[in-house]
Amino acid sequence: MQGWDRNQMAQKAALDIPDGAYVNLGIGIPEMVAGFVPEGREVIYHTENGLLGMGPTPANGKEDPELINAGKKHITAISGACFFHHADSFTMIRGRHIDICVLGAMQVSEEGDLANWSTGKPGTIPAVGGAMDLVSGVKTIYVITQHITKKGEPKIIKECTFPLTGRKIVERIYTNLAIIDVTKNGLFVKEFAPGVSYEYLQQNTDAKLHLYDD
Amino acid sequence: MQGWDRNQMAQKAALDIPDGAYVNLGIGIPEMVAGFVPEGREVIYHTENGLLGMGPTPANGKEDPELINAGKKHITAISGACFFHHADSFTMIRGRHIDICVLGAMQVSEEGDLANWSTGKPGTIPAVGGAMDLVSGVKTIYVITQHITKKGEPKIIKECTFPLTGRKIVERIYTNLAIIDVTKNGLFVKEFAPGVSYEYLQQNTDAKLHLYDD
Amino acid sequence: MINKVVKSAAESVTDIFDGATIMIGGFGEAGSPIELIHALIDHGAKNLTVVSNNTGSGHVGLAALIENKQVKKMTCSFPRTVNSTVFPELYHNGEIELELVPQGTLAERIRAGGAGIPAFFTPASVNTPLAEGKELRDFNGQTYVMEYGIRADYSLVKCKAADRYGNLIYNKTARNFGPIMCTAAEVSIVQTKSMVKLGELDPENIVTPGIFVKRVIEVNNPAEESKLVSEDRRYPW
Amino acid sequence: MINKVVKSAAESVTDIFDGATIMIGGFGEAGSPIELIHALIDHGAKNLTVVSNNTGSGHVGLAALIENKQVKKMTCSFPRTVNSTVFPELYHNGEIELELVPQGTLAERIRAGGAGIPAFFTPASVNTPLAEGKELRDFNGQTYVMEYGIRADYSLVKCKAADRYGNLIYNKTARNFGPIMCTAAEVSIVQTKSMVKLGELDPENIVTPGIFVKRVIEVNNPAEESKLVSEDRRYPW
Repeated sequence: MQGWDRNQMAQKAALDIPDGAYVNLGIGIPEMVAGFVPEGREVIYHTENGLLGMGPTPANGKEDPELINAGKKHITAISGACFFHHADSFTMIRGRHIDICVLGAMQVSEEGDLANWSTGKPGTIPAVGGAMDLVSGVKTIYVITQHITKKGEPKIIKECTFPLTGRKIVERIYTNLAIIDVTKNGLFVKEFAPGVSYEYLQQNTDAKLHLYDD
Repeated sequence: MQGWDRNQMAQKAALDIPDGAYVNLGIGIPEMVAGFVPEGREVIYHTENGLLGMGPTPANGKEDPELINAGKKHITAISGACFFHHADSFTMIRGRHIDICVLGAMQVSEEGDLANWSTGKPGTIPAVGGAMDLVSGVKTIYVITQHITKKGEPKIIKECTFPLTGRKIVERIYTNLAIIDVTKNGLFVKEFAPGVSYEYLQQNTDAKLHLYDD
Repeated sequence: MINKVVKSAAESVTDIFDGATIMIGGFGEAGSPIELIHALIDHGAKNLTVVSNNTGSGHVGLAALIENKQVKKMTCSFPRTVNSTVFPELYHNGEIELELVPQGTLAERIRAGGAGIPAFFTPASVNTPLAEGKELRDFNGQTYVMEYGIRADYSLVKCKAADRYGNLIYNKTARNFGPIMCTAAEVSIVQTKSMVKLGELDPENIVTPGIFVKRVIEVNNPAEESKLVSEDRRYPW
Repeated sequence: MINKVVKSAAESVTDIFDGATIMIGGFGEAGSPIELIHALIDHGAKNLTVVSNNTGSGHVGLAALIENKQVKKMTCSFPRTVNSTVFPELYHNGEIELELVPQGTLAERIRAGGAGIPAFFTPASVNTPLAEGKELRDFNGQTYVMEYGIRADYSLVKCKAADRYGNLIYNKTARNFGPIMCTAAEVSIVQTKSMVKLGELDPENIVTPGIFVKRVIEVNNPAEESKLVSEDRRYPW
């Protein structure tokens, strides 16, 4: 059971980004979201290394090693963009000026806890980057992730077993199988991927899933 | 007994400002110091309302209402100057980046406490401006003041009776009668104004004055 | 589409509510958004808490707002200046509250509010009456006082040029509190001497990124406070 | 006369002492002062504590400094990146310490150090292992963790243009940590792509005021780290 592919997952999240939003996109599937925002919506992308108004990947040969995003990839700057230093960049994040952040996840709990920076296993080198600042400062946190791990283990679970990035901060989860809202009353399925049944989804989820029409 | 006049007091302080210093000058006699710095010394003046590289008063008719100093007087900017906002300006002050601040005083204690913002009398409107930030952040604090008040009361005293601006922060006092160093061992007279005797100076000072050759 | 341009100063302040906290830019007359303040006088919101370095001069701008009895409390560093008579009179009569804050602490509190920092420590005011009743703490052998970040419902700011995203540049020492006040308010309202097309401001030189600005109003020929004061003008005219 | 220009990178780092704390600008290769780092390798100071967002790539620049066993401890937010093998190896062998700090907290700690703020509160890392053992405190119903300002003995920074006062401008996202690191060090050492005459930089557009800079070295054609890494170059050459 595949459900949506990566492009479709990104597209689903993109539909929820309103006109005029200030958005920070994480590395991986999250950064694909920008490519699917419907026409007619003007969205401003923030990258925490110091640019508001990130544009698409530059043409081959037009890369500038001093114009990169938080994932260290070459980018461009749109008309109306601006550059700033790191303290000002995290003023935007911590000060609740950014509307939406879309992040990847290793685990999400039914209360909206997120673990996405470390497995906590001895011997691994922890690396956190801006993830903790983003989840504690951005107004709305969306997660995009495969529904289960490559080994088949559920990633949406009652309680995270990996070290947390932040507690009670995820608002919505886009997976290859469904879109799930994190609410005070638990996880609610907002949309099923084609061919995915409630039973199948629940089997692959280690936390109770509710339906809105319950 | 007059001793030095205001220009001479400013000139005495100016001699102690070394080449390359970053300096903040208070309102009144302190701001006159800039006019007396010996030629050949390049000194950069900071004004806390957002300019590093303050130049002299503009020519008549050349005033810009948006180019003023902390005393709200019209100024100019030198070549190599830069503008910045208030938080950055006080980063310079609080972060110990400014070398010297020259301030006026209502009272200075023998331990180097300074009172220069309020008499503390009921009914007066207190106004502090940047004085407390300056005395707690600038590396070296100099005071320029008349030695006694208009009523003839000493301003250099054992303990300040007015509310403090800062404690143990004044390094040197330039008055119309003398230059006095504030040291751990008390007040030491560095220089007498012409015609001023030790006895006369001590009579007009409410704290013990020492001589360096004691 | 993002377009933060509002047609008039009046329209830009219409939702300011009684009891709001309002930051007002400017140091003396430099950077004071006089047309926005006058629009707020016309609008009439009352019981305001105003955060601004000074209390205005003469009977225009911030002084006129205070004179019009719209301000319950001033948070500032220097409430008296030359030609400042309105605030002192109301203060002596007990008709306005004053929270006196050292200038650098005021700037840092505003910056902290905008940056999501609820509190920080500063050496300024330790051993003075302005630290009385506040939490003190030693770090590396020196004593500091804890101060809180400030946020506001609105900021009124003046700048030199703006685009439709709300990107701003300022003019000389009129920059002062504008950039930090824009970060610290739910709604930042900015009057600009000129509107420019998107892309005209060099992305390396933008001082206030548009994310911190909600509304922009073009005021091509702003009044000069000092001229109005010397002519003894009063607002409302 | 004020003239902060130093003739060579070698001369600029000659007083860096064993055990010094050094901030090194850059986010990935953007803004990394590679010539200054190589001069520090030649100089040989040891037991350094380095504050930098990453740990370098390949075997040049910061990675080479680490590989040369000059670094006792790294304070950073993201110690592994593509092509980053030097730090992981030493870390696994217990030959280098790591203080992991969230990126925004790292930036704010540096900014606080430069601004004379000994400590502040942030929401980032609360409820995570990175807040363990740290002081927590509630403000307005939310929990924050107290973090300390950081200062350094030296900062090594790269910029686009500088004048003899040490006024700086940067290039695009190479700005990143440069401006705040210049404020937080006793001695800030800056390599610039070009020296310009005093007055050539517009006073409205200067990003780092010269007061924060002690030494400036012109490096017209700085090496590109990613090119050196792709060519598998190693420093010392």
